[in-house]
Amino acid sequence: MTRTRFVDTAVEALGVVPDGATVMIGGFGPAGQPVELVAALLAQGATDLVVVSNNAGNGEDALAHLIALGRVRRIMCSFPRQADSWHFDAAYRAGRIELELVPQGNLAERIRAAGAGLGGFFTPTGYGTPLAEGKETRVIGGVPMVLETPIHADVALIKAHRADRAGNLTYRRTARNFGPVMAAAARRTVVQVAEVVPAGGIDPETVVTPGIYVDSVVRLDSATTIAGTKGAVS
Amino acid sequence: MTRTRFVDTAVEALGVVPDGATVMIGGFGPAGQPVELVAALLAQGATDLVVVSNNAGNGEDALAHLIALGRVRRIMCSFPRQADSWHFDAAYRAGRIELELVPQGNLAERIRAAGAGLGGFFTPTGYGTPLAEGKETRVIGGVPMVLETPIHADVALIKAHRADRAGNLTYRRTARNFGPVMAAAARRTVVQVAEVVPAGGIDPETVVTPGIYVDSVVRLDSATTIAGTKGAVS
Amino acid sequence: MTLTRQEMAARVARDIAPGSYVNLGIGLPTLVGNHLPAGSGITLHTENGMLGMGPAAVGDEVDPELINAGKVPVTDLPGAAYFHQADSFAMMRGGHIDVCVLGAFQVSVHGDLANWSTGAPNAIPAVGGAMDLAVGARDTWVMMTLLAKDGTPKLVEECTLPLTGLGCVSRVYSDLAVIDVGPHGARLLETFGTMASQVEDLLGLALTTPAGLPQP
Amino acid sequence: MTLTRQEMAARVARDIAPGSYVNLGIGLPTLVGNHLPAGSGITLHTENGMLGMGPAAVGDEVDPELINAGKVPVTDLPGAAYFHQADSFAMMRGGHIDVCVLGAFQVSVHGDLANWSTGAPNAIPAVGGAMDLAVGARDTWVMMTLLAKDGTPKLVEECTLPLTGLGCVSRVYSDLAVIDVGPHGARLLETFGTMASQVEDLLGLALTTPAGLPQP
Repeated sequence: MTRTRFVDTAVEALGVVPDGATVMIGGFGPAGQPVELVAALLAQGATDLVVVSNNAGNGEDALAHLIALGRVRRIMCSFPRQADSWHFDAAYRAGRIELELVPQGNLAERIRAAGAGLGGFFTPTGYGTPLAEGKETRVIGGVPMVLETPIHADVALIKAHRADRAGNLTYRRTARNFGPVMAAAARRTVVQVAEVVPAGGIDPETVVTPGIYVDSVVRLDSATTIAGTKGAVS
Repeated sequence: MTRTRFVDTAVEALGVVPDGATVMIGGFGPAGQPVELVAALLAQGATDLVVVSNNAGNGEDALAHLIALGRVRRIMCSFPRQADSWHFDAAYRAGRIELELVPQGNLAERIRAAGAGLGGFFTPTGYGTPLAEGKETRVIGGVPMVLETPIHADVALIKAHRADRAGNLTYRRTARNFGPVMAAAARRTVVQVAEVVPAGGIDPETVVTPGIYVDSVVRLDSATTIAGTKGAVS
Repeated sequence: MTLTRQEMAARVARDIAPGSYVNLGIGLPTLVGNHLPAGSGITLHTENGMLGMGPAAVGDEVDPELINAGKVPVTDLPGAAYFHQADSFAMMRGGHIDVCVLGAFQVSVHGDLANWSTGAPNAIPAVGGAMDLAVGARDTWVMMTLLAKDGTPKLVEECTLPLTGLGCVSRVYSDLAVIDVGPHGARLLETFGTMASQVEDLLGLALTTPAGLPQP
Repeated sequence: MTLTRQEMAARVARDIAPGSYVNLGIGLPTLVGNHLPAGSGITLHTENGMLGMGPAAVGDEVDPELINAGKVPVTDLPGAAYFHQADSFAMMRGGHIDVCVLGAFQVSVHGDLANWSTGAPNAIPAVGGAMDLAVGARDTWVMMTLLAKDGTPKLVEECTLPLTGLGCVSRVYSDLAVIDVGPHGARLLETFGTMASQVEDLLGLALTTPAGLPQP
């Protein structure tokens, strides 16, 4: 039908990510983390990566390992520090990873701006704080604002809940988080889902990410487990 | 439950619109036109209005009459000229109405920016054309862009399909058009729907406009007619 | 023979890759929809808020809440999706649509487009989504007769009518020829029922004409 | 008596108007949720993407895909809605949330807020949604003990820690007092188990103290 490819494994879905690529990774905490796709990226071998993600790895997950192995040159995220972010913490303290700390709403809006073909936007968030240092500012309607720029990516790794054969996606609950904006901001979007249905199997009124933003889809049993049985995620 | 008021008539839903108010009116062609709410505005009497709407009235509809009566000082829209826009055409030729012509995507994005609390954005649309004359420009990533500003409103008049008692809305097909962005950009949002269901009667995954953006709702049989029986709109 | 409107539409359709996402402008470009091969997996976008637009609605299919950008009742196909105006134009502006086919009053050899205003002093202006469509798609093609009804060329050195966008058009499909336009000027790709030199004469322009171009 | 954490939460809850849309920050402010009266029609927003958040999930309710901004499993109430991050922060930044209650390291008498970084040289930075929440809501309130564990005042003339936002806080709810802050400086509204002069002494600040303020 459309261009979206449906494949059998996370490795096939991921395809080749070149060294130096910018990779967006969906998820907020455990919700919406494309665990198996990030594991495929770990296996695939790309290095010198720029990662855009709300967090910077938890415990021994694949993103944490990518960082521990020195394969992430730079990370843009809002909340790297967590109780179990020891691999990021160590890399950061050793100066082995660059961090661009971005307020969460600016992160989401900058990613959206990329997908929407905008060149930047003025936002009140962050004005007067260390995170706006060196950025262009102006007062608009009496409110001081900061100019923020779009964040594009080469590849986005997303976890959704259901895909139809046209590539349309729906999500589950707060696992939606960064998926829809990242899917639109990347040149290539790779999605893991729990369920695949025929084209038309998703009510067109309820599509969250239209198939135009989706390049490859893999259905994963683990995703089914995560979505279907409660408490299955560590 | 929440603050959204459910009332019995379009007039009650509309409430008082002061002279000089900026009023957004949803709809693209016949789809999503809040016909009865605009009629209530006509009856209510406000004048010196600024109207933000994709079109500028059709035939003898209420918006056309507002314009014919000289009650619209200024209109911001993308497509005023239509086969049956004679009231607008006459007012415009006579210099009785100011027109700010805005490319449709810029109109939508400027309305979204208002709802999202942004101060403006750079867009490639319109660069080098008469509609960008006098606007700030800059080249971003090799692409010349224009700075566009948010469009706020005092009141938005929207037609949706279904509301739950928490004020959440869904739309029907291409009648969704400007509803979601206008609902967020106005200080007060007034909605006509074909159907009202209890809170929880809309799957939370499928809500298009959350109730936080909805101030008053009226269920109208005519809306039911428009949505339910085909071809009922002139 | 020069091409009819339907033949022009078929010629455009032939160049759209299977699986493409396509927006067809109001008027002449709408005809392209009739010539997309079944099973091509081409998905139509309409900027008033949907992907997966089907053919014009007939009879009982007509629903005033399901229309295209020209306000004509249409249908939706399995796998369709609805979205609001900001999302729809984000999709367009963000470069996600592969091909947009537009009508035009004038196109310049550099790819400038004029298709929203005749510039008549007493005209009521209306732009709609024209400017967004012109700059948004990966490829913006124009489909038009090469000459206006009064015989004036519509492919010109510089547009004289109010612009829709600068350097946004990459190719012109016309009744007489297919011509690439852009930073390096106009390049003739194909002619219909006429010779390259005749096209140049009609336009009053010198066109790059590849050696291998078939002549009638 | 000075207020306990739960009493502070109850005091904040009392000032939230029925029907309000509210975001409760991670930590102390989360307790406010326990004190919202049934039938108040107050709707909770969590910036990771929902309105209509219910209480923490217990037992079988736990779903790793339904969490709050503190990554704690929660529930949803009838009338809830899910949305993505850009829409969620548009809702916050656009001034649609009536009240946001945040914790703080320092608040200045002008309403400046410092709540994301202790400024320790070796600390791993993390900001999350703090800066967006601080500037977005119609009213941003801070809920904190008035003194740090080492006895230093947390309401100060000028913040010394890295800022979260400028002039964004309108009121501070603490264990010892409720104090308005803003362009005209700090104004004492209410004290708990202490006198106005004692609060001033502890803070080393002169506070505007309305004549009618009840003294213990």
